[in-house]
Amino acid sequence: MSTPLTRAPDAAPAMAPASADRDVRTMTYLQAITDALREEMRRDDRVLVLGEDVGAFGGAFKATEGLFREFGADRVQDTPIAEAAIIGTSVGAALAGLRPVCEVQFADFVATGFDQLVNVAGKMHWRTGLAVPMVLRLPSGGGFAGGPFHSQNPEAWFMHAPGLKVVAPSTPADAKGMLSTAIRDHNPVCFLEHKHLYRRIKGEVPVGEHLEPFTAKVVRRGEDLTIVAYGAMVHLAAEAASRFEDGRVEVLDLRSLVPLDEDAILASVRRTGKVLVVDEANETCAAGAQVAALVADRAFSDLDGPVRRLAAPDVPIPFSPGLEQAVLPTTDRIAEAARELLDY
Amino acid sequence: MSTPLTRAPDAAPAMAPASADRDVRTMTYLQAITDALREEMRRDDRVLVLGEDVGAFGGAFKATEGLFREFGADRVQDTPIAEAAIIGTSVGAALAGLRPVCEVQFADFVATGFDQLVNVAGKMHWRTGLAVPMVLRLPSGGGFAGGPFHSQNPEAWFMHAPGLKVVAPSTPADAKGMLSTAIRDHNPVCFLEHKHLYRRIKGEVPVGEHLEPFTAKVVRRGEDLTIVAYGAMVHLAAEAASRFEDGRVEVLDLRSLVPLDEDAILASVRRTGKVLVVDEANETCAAGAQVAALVADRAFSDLDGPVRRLAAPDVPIPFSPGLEQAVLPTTDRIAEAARELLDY
Amino acid sequence: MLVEDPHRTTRERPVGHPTLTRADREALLGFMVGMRTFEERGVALYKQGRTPGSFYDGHGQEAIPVGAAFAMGPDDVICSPLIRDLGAHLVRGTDLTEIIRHHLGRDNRLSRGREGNVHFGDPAKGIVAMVSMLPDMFVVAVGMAMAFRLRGERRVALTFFGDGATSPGAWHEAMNFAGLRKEPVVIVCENNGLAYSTPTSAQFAVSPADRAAAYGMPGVVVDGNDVEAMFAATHAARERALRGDGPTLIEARTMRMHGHGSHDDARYVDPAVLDAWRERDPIATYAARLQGDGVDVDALRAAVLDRLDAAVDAALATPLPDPASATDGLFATEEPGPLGRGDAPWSGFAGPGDAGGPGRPAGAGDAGTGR
Amino acid sequence: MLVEDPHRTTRERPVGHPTLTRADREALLGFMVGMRTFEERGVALYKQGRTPGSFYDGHGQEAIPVGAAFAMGPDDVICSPLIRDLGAHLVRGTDLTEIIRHHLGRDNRLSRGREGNVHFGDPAKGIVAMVSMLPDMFVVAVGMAMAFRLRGERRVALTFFGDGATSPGAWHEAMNFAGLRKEPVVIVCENNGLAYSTPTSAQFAVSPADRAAAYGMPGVVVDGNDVEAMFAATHAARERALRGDGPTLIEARTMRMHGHGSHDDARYVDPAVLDAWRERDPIATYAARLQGDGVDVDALRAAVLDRLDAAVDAALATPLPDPASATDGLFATEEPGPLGRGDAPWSGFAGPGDAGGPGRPAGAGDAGTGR
Ligand SMILES: Cc1ncc(C[n+]2csc(CCOP(=O)(O)OP(=O)(O)O)c2C)c(N)n1
Ligand SMILES: Cc1ncc(C[n+]2csc(CCOP(=O)(O)OP(=O)(O)O)c2C)c(N)n1
Ligand SMILES: [Mg+2]
Ligand SMILES: [Mg+2]
Repeated sequence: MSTPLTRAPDAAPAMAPASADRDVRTMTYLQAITDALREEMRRDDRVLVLGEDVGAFGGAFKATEGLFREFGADRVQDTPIAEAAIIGTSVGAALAGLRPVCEVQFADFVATGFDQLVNVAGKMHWRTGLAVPMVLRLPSGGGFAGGPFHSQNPEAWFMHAPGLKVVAPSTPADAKGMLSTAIRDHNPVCFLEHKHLYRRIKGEVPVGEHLEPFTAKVVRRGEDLTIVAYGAMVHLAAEAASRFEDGRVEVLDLRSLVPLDEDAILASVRRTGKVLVVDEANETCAAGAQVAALVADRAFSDLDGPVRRLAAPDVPIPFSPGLEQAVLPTTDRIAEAARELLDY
Repeated sequence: MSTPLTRAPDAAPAMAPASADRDVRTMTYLQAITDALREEMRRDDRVLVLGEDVGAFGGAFKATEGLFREFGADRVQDTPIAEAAIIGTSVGAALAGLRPVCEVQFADFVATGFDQLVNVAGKMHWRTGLAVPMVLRLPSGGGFAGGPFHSQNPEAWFMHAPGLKVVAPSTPADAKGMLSTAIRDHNPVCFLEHKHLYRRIKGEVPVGEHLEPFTAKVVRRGEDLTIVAYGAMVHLAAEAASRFEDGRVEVLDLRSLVPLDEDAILASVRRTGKVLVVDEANETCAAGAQVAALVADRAFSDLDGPVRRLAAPDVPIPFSPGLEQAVLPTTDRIAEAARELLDY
Repeated sequence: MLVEDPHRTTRERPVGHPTLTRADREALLGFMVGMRTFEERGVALYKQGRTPGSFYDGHGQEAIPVGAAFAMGPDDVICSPLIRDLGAHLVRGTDLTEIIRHHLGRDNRLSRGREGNVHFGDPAKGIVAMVSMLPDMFVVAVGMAMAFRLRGERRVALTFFGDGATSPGAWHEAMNFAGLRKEPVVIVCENNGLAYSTPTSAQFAVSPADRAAAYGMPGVVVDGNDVEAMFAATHAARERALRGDGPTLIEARTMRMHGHGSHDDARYVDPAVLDAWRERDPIATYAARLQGDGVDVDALRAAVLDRLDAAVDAALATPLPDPASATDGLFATEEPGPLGRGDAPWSGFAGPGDAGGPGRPAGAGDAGTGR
Repeated sequence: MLVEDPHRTTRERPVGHPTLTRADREALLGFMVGMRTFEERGVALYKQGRTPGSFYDGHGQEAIPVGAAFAMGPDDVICSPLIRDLGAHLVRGTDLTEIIRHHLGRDNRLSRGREGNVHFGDPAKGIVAMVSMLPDMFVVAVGMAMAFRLRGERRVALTFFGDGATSPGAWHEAMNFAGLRKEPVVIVCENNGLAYSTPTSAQFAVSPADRAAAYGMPGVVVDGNDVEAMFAATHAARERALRGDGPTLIEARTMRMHGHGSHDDARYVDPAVLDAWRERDPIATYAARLQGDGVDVDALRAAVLDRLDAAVDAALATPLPDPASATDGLFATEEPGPLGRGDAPWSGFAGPGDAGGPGRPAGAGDAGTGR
């Protein structure tokens, strides 16, 4: 770290999606996140990480493990418990030429820094022309008895706040590639990393620099029905789809919510004629509502059935596992809704 | 005020909607709000008002004018500038048996108290069985060169936070009746009062006790198309509808967003077969997205055309009037979208 | 015993303890032993995989919630005990079996399985459940205290939070409202040196007690490992609040002896520091003292263990909540009733149904007037 | 001249003014006159219905933004001037016509008509535009200062807010981060006695300067109607920050002489209080003093008025922004460039293109190193 926090990288290369001949390593979703942070911090001295316990301790989930040792206390900063200050000082640091990546210990706590996010970070460029390149890492989602305050999926709040990009990868390779892309983006990016995927999901991840665009991706091809999902729900949707004959049910992983890959959604639905939109978040005004509304407007004439949604009902996420499973979408319920739509 | 803040009213009467033989007075939307506060404070000693400058000054918009004089400093409290404390102490006061009505000076500032609202107030009853009877008054909306921080319509954030009721009256009579209902509700109610209606809109308002239920209302009958709107947009929608032949375009005023009167929406759309959903709020994940998604699912087989939406695009609300009008839905744009749908 | 305070401050020290009877002292020890025993079992159940989610304990901090809650009257409210404060629940008399059912995610009256770990309260005992967001319930406590003041009731709200919880903006807003309006709120800051892995040196420049002056309220530093000192300081703060003189911030100095939660081995803590604090264990030191006074500590421990065993058995025999119940009751549909009265053993009030009775020590008349 | 401070506090008073030349003094007066003249015209344009939305002025508070901004070097940033701080924009050299265009909602470089009243900044001059939410930009300023510290730059961030803005939680979080990490931020609190209709007695129990100690930083009370005292205090705070000793909170005591905005007749203010403060008008008193030193104040006023008239004419001749432009540029698509250098007349730096040059007074070498 000879000239800390000052050297910018030479030039951004074109996006290089993972291809067969690239060096890959199998890692968890969580390791992929750490890998992206390490890669980007090595590449660009302006990148710094800050948040509660992210320093020597490595963060509540160990996502920043090893970074303190490699990059030191200036670039891997433990902060007091103060989400508004974490976000707000990151905005300031970004305005002053750094590229902060801040961690909210659990996405649920973002509500305490919400104002800095939506009113300061989100509106800055449109209002003043000043860019705010920063990433807000948000460990989100349920499925492990975290209860009402450690299971939330707040992405729709951000989607309804202009000026924030919002992404939610479902695989280790996407986690790495989209976090790297987020760090190089010139705007505030809300990066929703699903806690329940952290250690459960493993996959091949390109070694070294790896960038993924903020677009949707068909993860399973089908002709009769499209299931639209993102984050942890992609895995359930794929599992549910696999219960049907090959080639019937398509699964579209949105990956990015803002920008929303409207073309990919519409192309898929126009082809299949039916759509099921799955959210882990509470139903009302969720991301899925936006997707459903989009489809009902722009793909109406291609629809062969109602635009179905499956989401958590409008209650907090319960603690007791049986209750929690009663609330979160499950593979069974996705498959059942898919079956109904196919039969429509 | 012999026994201040202790006497509860005798019994809640059945809702008595305004009828022809009731005593009415013409007043502005703003006066109707003050009237409701006064009536409810007279009726129930447990009701108190708190917020910035709401005391002797009567509030930034004069909504609490006269209350300090009549009810004193304990029941009409000026607070420091601290939205989290305004909301959070209201939760506490509600738990302790009072019925706080708190004012956020502009709805835009609710982001600074967002956490207390969504995580403390909203989840309390479901988690603990403790009721939180409180009202959060939110002067919202644009149209008067308020710029990005004095024009927001944050209701979709609340809709996506389980446990909050969310209402948005469009007329003086509804403003009074729904605010009274909100104060008597046993839950946290976000009461969105549109600043641009405050002094522009006048109407007959029942004198004395007046309650309106949290349901939708058809404000204009039609057979060929339903325009769904709420708040200030109802007036533009009605104006746009009046440009078509009588009996063609129906206008449904949602009035309440949580609970959402799904039956009324579906009944209207099933009858007309076409729907245009109007929001003043930013488009993505807005209330209108929820309404559109609902229709696309549950009224699909009755639809004769795409589910159209008109909303503010996803940018902050600009200051300069020409820019602001370019962003907010206008009567012309509503009429144009209605025409297209009718012709579909 | 007050610990040394390195910072300059304006501060009232509690002057003279109110009279504690021998029965009170046994009760204090009993609640501390109860908390520790319960939590040790809780850790075991968690490690056995019987407790879903996570488990947090307050090992070494028992004197704080027990001493503070013990100074309350029945009509006072606690808003809210946090993850180190199980003892406050025990003092207030919340049913042990219900608490264990709650932890295990079984059907229970406190949370119906909707909440876990220490996220529970007992409205019947005047306790409001915490939320995770720190220190949101302090703000709510100030609002409850405001209601008491406005109605002219002789009641206070007691609130708890840690050293780390003084950093969020909500803390400042609550301190400002409380100090400015002289709300009858008793503020207990448990300074255990750590917020998860973060030491206080990375949390703030000035100790919480010293910051109280910035809000026009006294800040008191108390040895958080001395249950009688905690009792006395809280008692004095309560008296002050009831006199209308406003809040007091009590900074209880202690040490977090375990990890942040049972998942955390706390390797980041210097073992020598833990060893030094272990010498000052609040239960061991108090037990030794009471033993010297002739209290049969072993019998007390045995009784606690018996009650715990019975409660755990009953809890384990309880079914999980009905999955169909997960979505009901989002909104309240009925006029809410008042919070109930908590047990206040020191004041002689043993729980609802008990109207006081003989043996009420002097000062118990302060314990609240009800509504 | 320091005003009397009724509160006990640990505080450094600025010791000795840095040398101000006669040209500096003329400049200070000129900027204050400029601010007042501009705002008087602004009120008139608002009342004529030419200014959409609202209009706010800082009548009587001119010494604060002018004195503080004048002490900055070109590479320092201001984040952000608020509604009473037009003078800070003038000192930094933002183009007058652009400012008026902005106020009138005409097309302009600062806000493109997207923002109104004092919600503008000039990135080219090192000024970040405020947001309405108080005091959010203080938090942002602390982050900018952090970046300067981490990179080892000799730069500070200057921030402004009012007495009322010390109540939101964001203030506490910013104070804590700044004090704990010794960020090079200069904190100016404009205590004008009121937050809209709310007097400080209903806002806090302890004055802002006295609360600085709770964050481990000095709090200084300054006569906010004395432009040289403001300059000296800010200069000293900047020196302290550049030495690595961290932030200083400067509480500038003054009075809000007009309504909260031009829509507010401020009937709630005691006229006698206003009368007393009017005697201490920062411009009248300073003008009298400089006049005594031979400065031609009338000529200065006339020059200001000429420039203003020309700027208003140019602004009124500017078209409204193209409605089609309202939605562009939500997201940045290019690598952001650095903020530009602001004018720093006292240091001899007159604006971009000026590399210093002769006449730079002693101490100007501190004015920053650029990036
Ligand atoms: C607003 C908020 N941010 C982050 C967290 C995550 N969190 C839970 S406990 C904790 C540490 C709390 O430290 P302290 O207040 O000292 O209490 P202790 O655990 O030491 O008792 C943190 C950071 C939280 N609960 N609330
Ligand atoms: C978080 C927040 N809440 C409410 C407001 C509304 N508001 C605008 S200015 C103001 C008063 C500010 O008083 P003060 O900070 O003393 O500044 P002054 O107007 O006296 O310069 C208020 C309450 C706001 N801007 N931000
Ligand atoms: Mg702690
Ligand atoms: Mg002020």
